Amino acid sequence: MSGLRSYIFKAAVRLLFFLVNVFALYLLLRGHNLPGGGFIAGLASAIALVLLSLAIGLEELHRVMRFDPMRMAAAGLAMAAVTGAAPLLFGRPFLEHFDAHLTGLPLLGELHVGTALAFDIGVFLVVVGIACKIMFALGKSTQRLRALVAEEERRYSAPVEQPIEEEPPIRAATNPSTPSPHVS
Amino acid sequence: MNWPVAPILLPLFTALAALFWGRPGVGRRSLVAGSAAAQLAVSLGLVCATLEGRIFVLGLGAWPARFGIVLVVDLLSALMLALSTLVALASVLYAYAESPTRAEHPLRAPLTQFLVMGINLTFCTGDLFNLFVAFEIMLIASYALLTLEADDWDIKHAFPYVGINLFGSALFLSACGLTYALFGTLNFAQIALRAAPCADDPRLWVLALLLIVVFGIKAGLFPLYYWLPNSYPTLPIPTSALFAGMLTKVGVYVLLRIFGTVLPHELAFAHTLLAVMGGATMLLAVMGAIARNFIRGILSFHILSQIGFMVLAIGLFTPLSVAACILYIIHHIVVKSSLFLIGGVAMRLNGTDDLERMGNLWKRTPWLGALFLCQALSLAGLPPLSGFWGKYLIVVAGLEQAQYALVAVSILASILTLFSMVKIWNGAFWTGSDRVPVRTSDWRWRAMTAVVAGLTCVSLAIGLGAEGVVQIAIEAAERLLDQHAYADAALGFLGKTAANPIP
Amino acid sequence: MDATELCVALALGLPLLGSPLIALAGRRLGSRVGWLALAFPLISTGALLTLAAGVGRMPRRVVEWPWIPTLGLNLSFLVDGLSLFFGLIVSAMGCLVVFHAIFYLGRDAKHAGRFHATMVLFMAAMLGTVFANHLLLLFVFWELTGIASFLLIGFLHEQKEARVGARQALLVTGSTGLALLVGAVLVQQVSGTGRLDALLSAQLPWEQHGSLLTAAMLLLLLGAFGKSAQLPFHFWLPNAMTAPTPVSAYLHSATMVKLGVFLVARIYPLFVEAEPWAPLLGTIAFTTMILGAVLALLSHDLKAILAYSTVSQLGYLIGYYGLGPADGVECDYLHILNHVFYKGGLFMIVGIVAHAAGIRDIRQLGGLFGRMPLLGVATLVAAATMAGIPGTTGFLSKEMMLKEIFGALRDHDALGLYATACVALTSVVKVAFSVRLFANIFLGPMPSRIQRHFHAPSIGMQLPPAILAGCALGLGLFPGVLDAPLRALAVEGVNRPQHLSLWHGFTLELAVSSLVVALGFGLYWLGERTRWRWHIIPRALRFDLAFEAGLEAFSGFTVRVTRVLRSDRPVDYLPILIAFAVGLVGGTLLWNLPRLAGLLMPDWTAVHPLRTMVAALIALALVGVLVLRSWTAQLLSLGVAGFLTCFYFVLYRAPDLALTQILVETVTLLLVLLLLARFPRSAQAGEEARRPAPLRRLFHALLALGVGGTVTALVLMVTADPHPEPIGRGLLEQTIPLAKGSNAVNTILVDFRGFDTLGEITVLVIASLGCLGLLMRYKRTPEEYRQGPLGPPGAGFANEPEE
Amino acid sequence: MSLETAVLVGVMFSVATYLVLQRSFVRILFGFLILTNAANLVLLAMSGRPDGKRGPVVLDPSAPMVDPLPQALILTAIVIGFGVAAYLVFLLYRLFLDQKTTNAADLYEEPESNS
Repeated sequence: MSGLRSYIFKAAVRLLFFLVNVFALYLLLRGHNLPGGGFIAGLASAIALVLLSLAIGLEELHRVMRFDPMRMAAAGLAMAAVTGAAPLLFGRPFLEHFDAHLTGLPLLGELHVGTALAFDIGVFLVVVGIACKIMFALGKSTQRLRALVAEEERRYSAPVEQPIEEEPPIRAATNPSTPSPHVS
Repeated sequence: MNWPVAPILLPLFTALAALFWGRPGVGRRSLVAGSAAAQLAVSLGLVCATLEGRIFVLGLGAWPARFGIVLVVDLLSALMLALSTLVALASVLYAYAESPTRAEHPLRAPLTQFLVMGINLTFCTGDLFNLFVAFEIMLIASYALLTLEADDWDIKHAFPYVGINLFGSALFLSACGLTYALFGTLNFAQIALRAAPCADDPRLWVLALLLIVVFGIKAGLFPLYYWLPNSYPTLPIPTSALFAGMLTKVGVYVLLRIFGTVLPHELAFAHTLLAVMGGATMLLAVMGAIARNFIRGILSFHILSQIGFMVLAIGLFTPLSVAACILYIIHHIVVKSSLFLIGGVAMRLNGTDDLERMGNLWKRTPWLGALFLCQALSLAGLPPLSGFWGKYLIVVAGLEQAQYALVAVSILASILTLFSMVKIWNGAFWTGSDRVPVRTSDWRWRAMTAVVAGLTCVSLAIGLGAEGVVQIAIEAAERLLDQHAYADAALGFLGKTAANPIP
Repeated sequence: MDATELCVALALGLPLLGSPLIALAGRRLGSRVGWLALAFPLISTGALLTLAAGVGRMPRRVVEWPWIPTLGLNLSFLVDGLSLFFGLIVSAMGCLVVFHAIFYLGRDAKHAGRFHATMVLFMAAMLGTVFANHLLLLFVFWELTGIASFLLIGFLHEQKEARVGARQALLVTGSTGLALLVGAVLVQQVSGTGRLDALLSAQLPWEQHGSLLTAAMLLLLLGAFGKSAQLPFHFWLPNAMTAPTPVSAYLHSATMVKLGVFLVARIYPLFVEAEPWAPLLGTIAFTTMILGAVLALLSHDLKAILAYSTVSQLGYLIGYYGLGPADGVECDYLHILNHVFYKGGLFMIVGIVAHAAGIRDIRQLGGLFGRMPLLGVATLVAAATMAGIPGTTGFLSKEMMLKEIFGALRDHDALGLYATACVALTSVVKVAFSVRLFANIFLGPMPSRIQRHFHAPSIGMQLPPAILAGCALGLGLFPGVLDAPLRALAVEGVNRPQHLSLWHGFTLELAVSSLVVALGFGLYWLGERTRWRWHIIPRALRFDLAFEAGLEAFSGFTVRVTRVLRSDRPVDYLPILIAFAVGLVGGTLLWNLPRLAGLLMPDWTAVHPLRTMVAALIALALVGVLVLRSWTAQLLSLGVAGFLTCFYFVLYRAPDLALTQILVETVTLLLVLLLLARFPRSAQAGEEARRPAPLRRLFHALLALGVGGTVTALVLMVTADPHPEPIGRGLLEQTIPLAKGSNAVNTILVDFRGFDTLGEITVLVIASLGCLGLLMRYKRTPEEYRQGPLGPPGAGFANEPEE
Repeated sequence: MSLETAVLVGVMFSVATYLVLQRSFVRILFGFLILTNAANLVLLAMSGRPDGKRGPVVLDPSAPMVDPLPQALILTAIVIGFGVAAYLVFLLYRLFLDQKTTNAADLYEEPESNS
């Protein structure tokens, strides 16, 4: 009974996830001419992911996603920066954009494809990546799960560090106002 | 043509590469160090080129100033770039000497490079809102570094730092808005042209004061400096050297730029305010330094005290005093960073930087002592070390302006600086105690000392070869104050619109 | 490079370069490094003698190399009689002292390299000071001597007294040196040059800048007083005696402390006719003179006696210039030379005695003549010279001194009288402690403690003081020898050489002199009779204790100031900042209200009803955040305000903003919700109970209202009359033709101002990295807290003095 | 001039300032969130009164439109504000875990009595 309901719920969320992402893509592509753009699309997409995580749980989502959203964000930043730096190769100023006008496309009608779009996609990736990363990290950590998986811990922390979800050190736990032991 | 963007892009790409690389290793270390060296090389190249009178202007996206953002690198900017990249290189190398690869925090390298990117962008940008963005890059990177390797004891001192700077950012953003409404533009050069006729408009005065508050927070002026002295000592030593050397000087640089290039020169009351705040800062902060009894605490307060000197020099606002300020900045960045690094070596040797429990260093490590003595006396402004020339010019400018009280305050602050430096020297280097260990067994402290020695050589060169540096500073000051040349250069970039000029 | 340049370069440059070389060689050579060090003063002496031989009655010569021409400062050296005289003293004494120090330090000396390197550095700095031809260059070398002296005083730095003494010397001479700097800058500004040759050959503009010049003179003299240990700075000199005795002999009697005298002589022609010159120098110097002599008599430590007598003699030398006439003083060289002979010698002797006997307290010494006859004779001569017994240079000096003073008695009425009294009294006291110095060390029975400890000093150690004593005696007997060189070295306007002879006939001076000697012996006899019981320096005269107490008190004061400024109370930082910002910006607004009133008048016709309503609702929701008690309710209220803000953006025709705001608001609220869910409910209840005191809340409310009011005024002020040509209009026009997009906001974001966007996404990436960094804690064990590799985190926070 | 926006900005700044001066983490956090929005509204006020104008999407070049630049700046500022807010949330979370408190007064030994 409950299994069926949760199955329906999950299916509905998946459908919603798909729809929101399509909408986000649409927002991203039309951004140059109508309200929208990489940032808005990225946030919409991130919210869709959050919805999905609510439905299937953070652990499960991590299994499904299989990649580190932080890397996606870094890739997005790299994409934006490389898009900007590409004109340097031709001796043009940093961030100069070039474009082409495409007409007669299905669904979208006419489309303006330019390096500005690549830049905007970079923005999109950064926003999706970091919004997901911080939401998931905080969500896991506040639920007393390990915020970072082992591989991420290797990448984002020093070997001598420990996750904060554990009990804090003795000194802080007792009373923050006690002087540190090295003085007494 | 694209050179001004190189000191910003190089750190950005280095940070990204380091992020993708993941774990620290020898390869990643060499990459970051190589990039830091390349940044320094590019900046030195910019200094050489700007010395010949060139001003680099780059409209990003090929847009001229009235549409987009321009980066403008004049002599002062190039100097600041060279200094920031120099200190960043020293900090990187020192960090490598200090800790083995496996103990390095993987995020330190990318965050440091992001910080350098923000700092460099601040020096290059010719646009007020872009300056805000640069500040935010710098600030958020500094927050992240402040809490990166913090333990439960350190972490709480990050909180006031973050809080005060958040408030400052909100004020800065509001100030950007006000500027846009008043002048209809955000470009420095255009603001300069449009603001020139309104020197006696009270709205401009209020804006100038608001900007003093905003940048006074960053620079660390008297009632606004509280975020600094307790937060810097919680940083790891190489990072603290970078912070100590660069972050507050960014504020001073922006004050110089805003009052020298952007706002009209007739704002006498704002200059007086700056001078008075500078005087108060140098005296009260040096008293704070005397009240501290651990090296990093003393040095942190000294940053502020020296900021007082620089801002006093801006406040006097003559070409000579502005040159003195620039000279002082050049000296201070190098000396203060190396003092933090020397403090770090001393801490490593003694196992603490609490002066009550240090000692024996002069006997055991005379080289370190000689380096400290050099830099400490330079900081106190004893001749012929680098700190003296800036101070001398400030005294000359102050006496020329008949600001006897401020000159007296600066002399007093110098004496007190000397006093607190002697305090460190007596406590850490001269005190002889059997109970204080000096751990000279590993090689790391030698490597660390070698990095410091490099910086000390630079500072000695500044002091003994003052002729060249003084000339550069005077030149930089003249160009900074030449608003028309700046505006002509910045607005002369036409980019995409060159072919079909738009009325 | 001609001969003069070569000589100056050899004399000054070689030791400067040689100093680090000695330090480096010290590790290899050990104690033998002293012989290497000796080469430098020898070369300097040779070079200077060569110069002096050629000087004749030649006017001053300037030798110059460029250094910082932009500041008008070159390595410019003035070679004249005065600089040569002082330079020769410095370099010749340098030879003797370094020679002495080689034996004094002994074979197994540690850190001999450092010692000799600093000595040679000091000598170079001294030579630089006396030859400097620019006030600023003089200051540079002047402070360098201070640094070298700091290091030398603190050579035995493991003793606390050495550290304290070194700090005192550095602080006193360093800070008075800064006064000298300001004085130099003033002179430079008033007269347009800081070059001494130019200054000396022109007139200072007293008419236009009288007060500035007087101030400059006072500041310069302040520097001289500090260096030469004049009242009230006299206290640092005795405490500097913790240095090894060669250092004391060189720095603190023969050379460095004479820099003040040198400076006074240097600027004598410039300022002698100034109104306060004579009274100022006369009063302070002669008071120092008598005070120093009395303190010397009251001291028991051998070096303290000598130190105070040095203070006294320096007082005399400076006061002498104070009373001089406009065309120069007589015999100043003689006095200086005389002092170098006996005081330098006596310091070395004292060092040898302390070395040999292991005691420096004069009350416990005695009977050493039999063991050290050569030294005894040298001491006898030196003490006789100090006392002014005929046959020594001391006698000549005293005769001349008295003659001059009687002259002064005629010229300056009250001051002359005071000076005469001081000189007479001082001479009596000086005889007394000179006798005591010789008699109580060398005569009488030898205490058993010394007999046990005694070990004979090497002959090399005794040679330099013997040479100095020999000079004092020889030149005292045949003073005519001095005539020619002193005449050759005389500088016009500073000193007028006098023919010197042993016998002047029965004059008033001779009578007074005899009386002085008799009274001095009487005073000594009195002291012996009372066993020197009354010889304690009164607390009121212990300026050094007062100085240390003052430093201590000042440190305490700084702690209090720092606390009063709330530097260590993070919760107060923001209120202070906001109060300052509001006071500054809001205050200026109020101040200029009359001029701004027109701009601030609200335009009621422009109020839009729908916007006003939404604004009111937002304000209401925000007030809800303020007054609601539960976190959830506050969060809801905040959310409502946020979403209403989106609507407000819509009303402002900003669709992109509204979309962004609604999404950002959602994500932010989710984050906050996650955080709040983790905070314990108990904390929420607890917070209500511990709200700040009502007064503080009122203060915060006032600050808040101030910020709000100021911002409102600012916005009204600038929007009332915005700039007619904002660049936004151009962007709107060009978004389609140039950026090929109709959404101007988006074209600005990705194209026109794409760099801002690049920066903004960089901020996002950095922020999330910062967040990740916060999720891992650097954890130290308690053991590491105690002695971690990098020391305790936040060390010093817990070390506040109150605990 | 837009009076209602100016007053609203003032109210937002006041409320935000009062909140950030409090000791409770939650209130401080809310204060900074409001502060960011308030600064954005200052920028918005600079685009002038929108009455009778259209949004900055150029469909009909002859129609009067609002100034797009402040809006673009606000967008940038919102994003930056979001990043900083996220960092602040994490910082408060970490402070709470380390110091076991949600009150800034507990972080620093504060002799409340003599203030």
